[in-house]
Amino acid sequence: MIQQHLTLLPVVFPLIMGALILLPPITNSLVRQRNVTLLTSLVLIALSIWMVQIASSGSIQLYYLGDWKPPFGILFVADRTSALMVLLSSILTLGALLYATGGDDKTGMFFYPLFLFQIAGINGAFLTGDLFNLFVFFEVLLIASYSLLIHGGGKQRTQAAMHYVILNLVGSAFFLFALGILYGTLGTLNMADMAARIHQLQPDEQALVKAGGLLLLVVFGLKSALLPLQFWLPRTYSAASAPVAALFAIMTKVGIYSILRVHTLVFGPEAGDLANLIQPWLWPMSLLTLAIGAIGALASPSLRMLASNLVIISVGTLLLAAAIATPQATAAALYYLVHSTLIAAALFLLADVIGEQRGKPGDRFVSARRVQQPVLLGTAFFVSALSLAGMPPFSGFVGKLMLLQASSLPSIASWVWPTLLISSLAVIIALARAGTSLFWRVSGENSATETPPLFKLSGVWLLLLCSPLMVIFAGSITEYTRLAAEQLFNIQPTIDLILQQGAK
Amino acid sequence: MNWIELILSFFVLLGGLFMLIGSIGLARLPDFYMRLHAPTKATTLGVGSLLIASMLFFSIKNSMFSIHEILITIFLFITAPVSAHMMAKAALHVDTDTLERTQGVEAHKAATAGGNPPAKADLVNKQKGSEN
Amino acid sequence: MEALFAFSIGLLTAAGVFLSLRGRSFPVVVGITLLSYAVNLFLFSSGRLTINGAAVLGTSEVYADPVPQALVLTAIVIGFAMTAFVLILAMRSRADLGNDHVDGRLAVEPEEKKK
Amino acid sequence: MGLLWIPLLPMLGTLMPLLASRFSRNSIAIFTALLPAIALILLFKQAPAVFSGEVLAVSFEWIPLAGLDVAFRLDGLAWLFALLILGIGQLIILYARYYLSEQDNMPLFYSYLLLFMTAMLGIVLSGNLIQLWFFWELTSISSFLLIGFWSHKSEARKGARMALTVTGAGGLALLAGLLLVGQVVGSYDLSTVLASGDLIREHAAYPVILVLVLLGAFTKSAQFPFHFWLPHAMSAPTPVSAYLHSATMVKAGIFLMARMYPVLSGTELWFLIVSMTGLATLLIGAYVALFKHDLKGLLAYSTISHLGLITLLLGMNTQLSTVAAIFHIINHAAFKASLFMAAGIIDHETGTRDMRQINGLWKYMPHTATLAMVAAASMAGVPLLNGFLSKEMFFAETLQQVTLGSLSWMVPVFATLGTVFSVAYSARFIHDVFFNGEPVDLPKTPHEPPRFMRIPVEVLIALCLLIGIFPTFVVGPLLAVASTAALGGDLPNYSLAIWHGFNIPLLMSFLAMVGGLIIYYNRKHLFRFQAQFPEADAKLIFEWMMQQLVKGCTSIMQKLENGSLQRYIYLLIFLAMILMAGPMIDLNATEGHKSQLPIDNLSLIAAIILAVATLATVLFNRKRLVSIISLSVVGLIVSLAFARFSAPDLALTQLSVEVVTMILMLLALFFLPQNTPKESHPRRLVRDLSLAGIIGGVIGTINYAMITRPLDSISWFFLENSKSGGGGTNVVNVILVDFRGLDTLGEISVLGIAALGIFKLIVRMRLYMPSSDSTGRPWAVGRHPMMLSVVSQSLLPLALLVSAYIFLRGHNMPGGGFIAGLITSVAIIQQYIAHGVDWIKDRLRINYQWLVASGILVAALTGVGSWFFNRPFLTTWYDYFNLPIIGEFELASAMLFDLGVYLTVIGATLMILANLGKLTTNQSPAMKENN
Amino acid sequence: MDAKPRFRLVPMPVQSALLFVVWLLMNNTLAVGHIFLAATLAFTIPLLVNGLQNPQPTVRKPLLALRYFLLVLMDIVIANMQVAVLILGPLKKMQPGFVAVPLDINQNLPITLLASTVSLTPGTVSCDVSEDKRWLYIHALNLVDEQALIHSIKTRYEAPLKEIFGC
Amino acid sequence: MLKTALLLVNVMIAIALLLSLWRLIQGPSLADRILALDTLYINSIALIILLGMYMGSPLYFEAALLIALLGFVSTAALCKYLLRGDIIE
Ligand code: NA
Ligand code: NA
Repeated sequence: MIQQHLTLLPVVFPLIMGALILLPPITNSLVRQRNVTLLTSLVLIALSIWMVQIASSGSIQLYYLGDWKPPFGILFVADRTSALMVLLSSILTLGALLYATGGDDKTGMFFYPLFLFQIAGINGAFLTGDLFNLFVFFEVLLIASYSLLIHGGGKQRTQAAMHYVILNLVGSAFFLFALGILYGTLGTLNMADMAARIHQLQPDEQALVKAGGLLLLVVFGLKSALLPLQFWLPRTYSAASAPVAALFAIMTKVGIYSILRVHTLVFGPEAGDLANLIQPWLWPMSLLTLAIGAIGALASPSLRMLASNLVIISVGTLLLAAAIATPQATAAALYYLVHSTLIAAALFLLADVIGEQRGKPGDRFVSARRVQQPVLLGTAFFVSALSLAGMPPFSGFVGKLMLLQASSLPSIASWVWPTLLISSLAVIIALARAGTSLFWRVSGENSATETPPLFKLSGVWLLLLCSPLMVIFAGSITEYTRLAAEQLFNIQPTIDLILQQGAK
Repeated sequence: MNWIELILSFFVLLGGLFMLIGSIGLARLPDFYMRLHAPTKATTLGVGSLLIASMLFFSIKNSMFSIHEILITIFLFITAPVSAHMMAKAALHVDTDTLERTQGVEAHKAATAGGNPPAKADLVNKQKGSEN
Repeated sequence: MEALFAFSIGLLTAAGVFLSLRGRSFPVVVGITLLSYAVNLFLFSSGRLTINGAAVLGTSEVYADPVPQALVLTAIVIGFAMTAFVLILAMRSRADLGNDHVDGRLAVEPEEKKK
Repeated sequence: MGLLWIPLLPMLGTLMPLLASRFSRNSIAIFTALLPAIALILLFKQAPAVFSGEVLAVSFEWIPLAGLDVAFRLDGLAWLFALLILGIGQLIILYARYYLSEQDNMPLFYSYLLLFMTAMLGIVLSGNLIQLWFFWELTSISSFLLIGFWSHKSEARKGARMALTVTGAGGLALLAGLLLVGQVVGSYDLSTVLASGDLIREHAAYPVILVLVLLGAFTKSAQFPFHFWLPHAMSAPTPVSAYLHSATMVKAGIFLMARMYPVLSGTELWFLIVSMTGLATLLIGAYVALFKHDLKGLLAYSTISHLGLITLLLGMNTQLSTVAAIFHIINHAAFKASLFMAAGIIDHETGTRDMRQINGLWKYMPHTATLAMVAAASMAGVPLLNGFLSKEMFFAETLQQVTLGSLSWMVPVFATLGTVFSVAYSARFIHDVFFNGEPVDLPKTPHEPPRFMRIPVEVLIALCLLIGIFPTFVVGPLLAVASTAALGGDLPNYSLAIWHGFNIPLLMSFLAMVGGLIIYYNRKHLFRFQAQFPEADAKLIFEWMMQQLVKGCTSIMQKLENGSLQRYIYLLIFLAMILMAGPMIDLNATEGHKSQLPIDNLSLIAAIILAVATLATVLFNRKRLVSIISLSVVGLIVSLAFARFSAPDLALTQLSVEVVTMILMLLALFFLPQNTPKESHPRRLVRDLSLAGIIGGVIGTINYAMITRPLDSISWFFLENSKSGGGGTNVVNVILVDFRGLDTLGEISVLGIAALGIFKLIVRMRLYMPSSDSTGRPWAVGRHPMMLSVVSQSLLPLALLVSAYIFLRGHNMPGGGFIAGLITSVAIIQQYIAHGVDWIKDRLRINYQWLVASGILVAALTGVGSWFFNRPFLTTWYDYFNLPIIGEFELASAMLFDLGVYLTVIGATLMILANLGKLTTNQSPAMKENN
Repeated sequence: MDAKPRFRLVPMPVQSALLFVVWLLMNNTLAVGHIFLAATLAFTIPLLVNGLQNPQPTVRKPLLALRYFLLVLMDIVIANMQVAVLILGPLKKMQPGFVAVPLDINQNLPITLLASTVSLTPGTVSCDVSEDKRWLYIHALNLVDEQALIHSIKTRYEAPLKEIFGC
Repeated sequence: MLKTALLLVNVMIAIALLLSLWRLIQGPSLADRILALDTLYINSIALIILLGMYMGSPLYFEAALLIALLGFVSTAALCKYLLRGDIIE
């Protein structure tokens, strides 16, 4: 029975567990909440590994909500890409949760249920094949993220939340405008059906659909922090409490995933007159995003801020791949996406530990007392820094390498390569500065306060461990992402599968 | 059939008329307390008439007794006075301007003072004064 | 009628956007509320305008498109939740930061006293 | 397989010192040396095959998609370098054992050192270009760690950062270059690439490839103008300098040029770039070295100069010059490593490296002095020492080249000039340190170092002598096989004899020797001359540049990211409008062909009211309460519009949401300023108004264009199947609870989560609670107007009845769980308004949190229920039943789902509103201590 | 008043009856199923909301109450006519004024009913009730004779109410 | 005839709505605006009933009922706001 509903479980299971945690007897004790949530997250990992395993055979799992066939009912689609994204979110969740057990869960209410709800929303966004349902899951993950952002309280969080929430409200408004336009012209909500119907439009209707598709770019661009919509990110991410910031590392990726999904399936290379609708825009914007991320990284006064700007750089990189819009680039992007999400999350967590151990200066790049666990934290920082800078031997270089290879056409390379490489250099400089300031520029010894509990750091290590593992198994992982990207671009079989099933 | 339509039309027009009069009063009367009278009264009858019309209309149309519109009337009759009361109270509190020739200054003052009982003497004087 | 409808949506959008560009939290929230009216009407009208055709079976011959209606219903509820959140957040922001600016200022209003 | 173990053993070796860290210092050193020693033995075991001209290779697939294999390849060139790396590595391990003090973290140092060794071996043994780059970057990283090993020193930190920045940048260029090579050749396999020289040289991308690869090589090998990082890397412990900055890492760039020699060299471009860079480096390094007072500084510039020399040789495009380059690589490694070690001993024993303090050490440490002097003599090119031989070959080659045409004479002249300075600084090293009177203010009294610390130096000096005297015997075969590999083919004829007779190179050597000594003798004038120029400290400049970079970036970010939400929203909308421009232009006719509805007067009036109320909301936006009232009018008209256009469910929903929103706004407004001060600049108003106007126009136009065109949608399916498939006649409701039930589940989750989030916001909120209204009037005294209380409580049962009515009919008629829930909530909120929190709290004991949770749970579990009938989530079930007396009625799982919606709505709404209300009371919500 | 009410199976019989009727009204039906449903709701809703009710005096004389109801209904119709004329007529003639009406009844429900009646009927709106519940402040649209107005309110409405609730 | 009456009333209510709106905009006091809003609610009830009759559809009754119920709540809340600022205390 479980396998039959496997596609659905990453969404409904955390939702139900989140609700259960709000009820007695679990809600009465934080320890119980912790245990139940950790257990949930372990189950989620198991489920998503299973999903990936099934997806890796190349079969696309369809799940008809309410037993209504597409294009009428809501449809969940688990192909290689979405299964991978779900696995990513599950691993990330476990890392962030382990860290949260170290005390961040106590600084405000409802931490665990909100966390699970957000996961439900994120997974829903990854799995759904219905555009309006995507909107709903966006809202689920957003409202949960608003609530998590303010977790722990404090001026900075409130102010950051104010910006983040209002911008996203405007973004949601655009999403609905876009949905209105698309339904009002295509007459359907299922994305595969949209892709099928897009060929039957009159010229003027095409113009309208174009408007809808471009509005969607704005919406997804806002979520993914595409320039000029990236301004909210550094403040927001660096204000959030560490496990929340770690979880947020995947939020931008939801936007990118949506671009990859929607703008490949509906407005992709096979959309006739509307083919590759967003690519002309994506080119300059992603390059500029990379540039602004690099500038921000160099300007960052603290590790959290730096990590936030690294997220922007990863966004720029990924959207660059989306702009190239070839299976090869997308394969690279998917690998890079997984890597950058996990490591950025680890860096947010690490920044928090480092900040705690350095006393008042926190994670700012100024002289402070020595951290208590210089070797442990230093190594962790080193691993994450090298990964994010795209330096061997950790995971970043594989993604960067593949992306460079994917963009090697002279016309593209002359733009992409310098931007990518120079931003890499900026990251190296920024991270070298960060590392030397945080670990080497010490004044005085650490007055021995209690060392963080084992569990807390295990979250960091879990995430960091993924980096070498992703290098060692890079062969099979990249093979998976290659096939995933091909599946993503080879839309006709998907459309046929979905709509034929519906016709039955 | 025609007389039914006549009755219907009558109630519809009556309702509309009172609705209009209420709003005219709202727009036209010179101070808040006077305006307060217009809609709260006229609308009860206005809506009432329309509801009667509606009841008749649907009862005949569907050849079935349809009187659930009465419910709206009940609600309105219960709530309209309280709304008026609350609005008056609020107006008194914020000391909304009254027409200059408004009588009963003492009562007004007393009410404005947060609904405290008026000084006995004042009212006694007042009553005397009015007797004169 | 369609032109009137579209005009109204345009006006609501413009008003909403204008208010959401103000510098204080409350007008911004009001602006977003206006914008969400526009959005809901827009989404609603994607099923076209129909008079006297509520999608309740057996009540008329031609039915309005029920799908956008269902979508708008969801959107209204979500919009309500979001408005509520941002409103209370504005309150919290005032409490935490001492003012209701949204442009990153941190000055405390002198005339307000804390309780 | 032995080949694979050569890099693998040092890699495993990185763990050894860490594992042995509990044992004595000797044990740690031995453990460290163990695995590299085995690797060295393995290397020698491969020697016969390599020397017979075989190319050994081993490879596995790793990341096929990126063309990255694990591929090792051992030919003569690689063998030579591996020998240097492993051999000198052993000596360095021994040396470091004595060099490092008790305070230093020796295991960590050794671990870093072996990591570096692994990386170097990886470079030289790579059989795949990407893998080569992989290890290339690894050397940058490990050298960063080694240079910064004494991290408490600011020098070390900055030096490490500088080295990383420069070599890191070069590494990135190299990557690009190698990728291009792979692109051109179609493979990253080294053997394949080496066989494709012509293909590459003739390709249009050749200049780009060349420049990129050379950027990598030059930065690594400290070639002008990237040489500045090397002297600052001298803040590393001396073993590091001896290893990285003489024998290995800086040679990686040279190795790369030698490795790629068969495919990149032979063009004029190669000659121009490589030899000219080499020449410049040679001269500058040699000149500057003379003026360095720091012992290691002198050696560092000398290294730069010699690297320049090798580069120059490689650039000359002749086979012989390449052989000379390889030869000098060997020789330089030997004498420079020993010199660094000697310098380290001196530093170690005297406590300083300043040659102005260090004098006359001959007296104190004659043994070391002898060794150092031999090495320095070799560096100067004194006959019978190895340095002399390769220098002679160098001079000979400079005379051969003609590419510069009529200016070709400059090469030998400048080469000689460089050597003059080389002799001068060597002389200075010898004279200034070991003679030149007595030491000045030394922190320690110097004496000979421990016995074993000298051994590495002795080994290397012995090598210098042996090569110098018996070149053919000692180094001949190795040079031959390495040169063959570097040239990628046949070896030219050359002689390794010490004596070639009187010829021009010998004359040049003689001139250099004499000139060098003359310059050293007259150094005072030269020093004075040099002192006129302000010393440009590369580190200061670099740091300044970095600071400017950071400052520049910071100011850019501050300008762009000014924390103003208005700007961000503006950008968001602006971007949307820019994107809309294209589609708007594409849209030929705004009006479509669908027949339109006529305008009736009521709709017109409603539209007018909507417009006026909207404008009022905007115009009165500074009087906030009025703004709220106008806003409710807008909401009311929107509801009426829904009713008018056949959407009764929407009308009901909008109405109920409207009221709750208004109450919420009032609750919030109490804690906010009542009015907005006027602060927008007129220009800003114009700007905002134009943007708002444009977006309004665009959205309106799109809407008009859309709704005046016919639509072919999927809605027929729902109308057809609502009754038969979903069991309800209200199609909208059936869509909500059945066809698209998941949306609804998501929607109530959003509501529930919002309630939780709002509760989080409310908890522990510090309040500004006004004691009077905005005009300064104190609040009314009576809290709960009596009439309101009485009427509200009588309305409650009625309101509940109405909500039950709305709930039950939802499936077939307008209504449903959501609206019913809101009505119930409003009725309860009305009780709060009328009676106050204290009154309610004793009478209504509902935990709103549980209500929210159970609502979501009921809805979700209803969905799960269908699993037991082997149906997907949220598959609904309904049936008609017949009971006596009561008659036929319908039961549907959708009602249970709707119940979940109902409960969530009540829970969420009350959790928000009631708790917000409680803020001002002594029931204010507090965070539960729940652990 | 704050004493916790003792549990009763049918705590609010009058409301229960009202709910029963209203349900059938709303559904426009007398079907058995609905009667059953109405009974269920009329039984459960009072149980649910009983806690949220302040005790109120009960109607002692139902017949009198009905009479009062009809009287008010008639007055409303008349009031509306009068007010309509006033509103449409010349404004200058109007003599608005505030009046304080001394109260004899002192319980919440009767006072509320009186105030509501006053508001619904000729040209008067009840504005406020004094804190000690001894005065009802009224605004009259056209105050010709204050004492007559007070008198008419007290006799026409207050007295019957006092009798109905027996206080 | 009924059609004519309905049309006529249509116009009347339209005017009523406009007049109420005018008062809402005009004020001058907050109480006036609240009163105008309350009147608009009542007018809307009439409008909806009229619409129901005009279309011959009973689907709009609940909307009218709801306005009656909710209009009261919002008026009461607004007045409470003027009186106490704090509407739930
Ligand atoms: Na000296
Ligand atoms: Na309150």
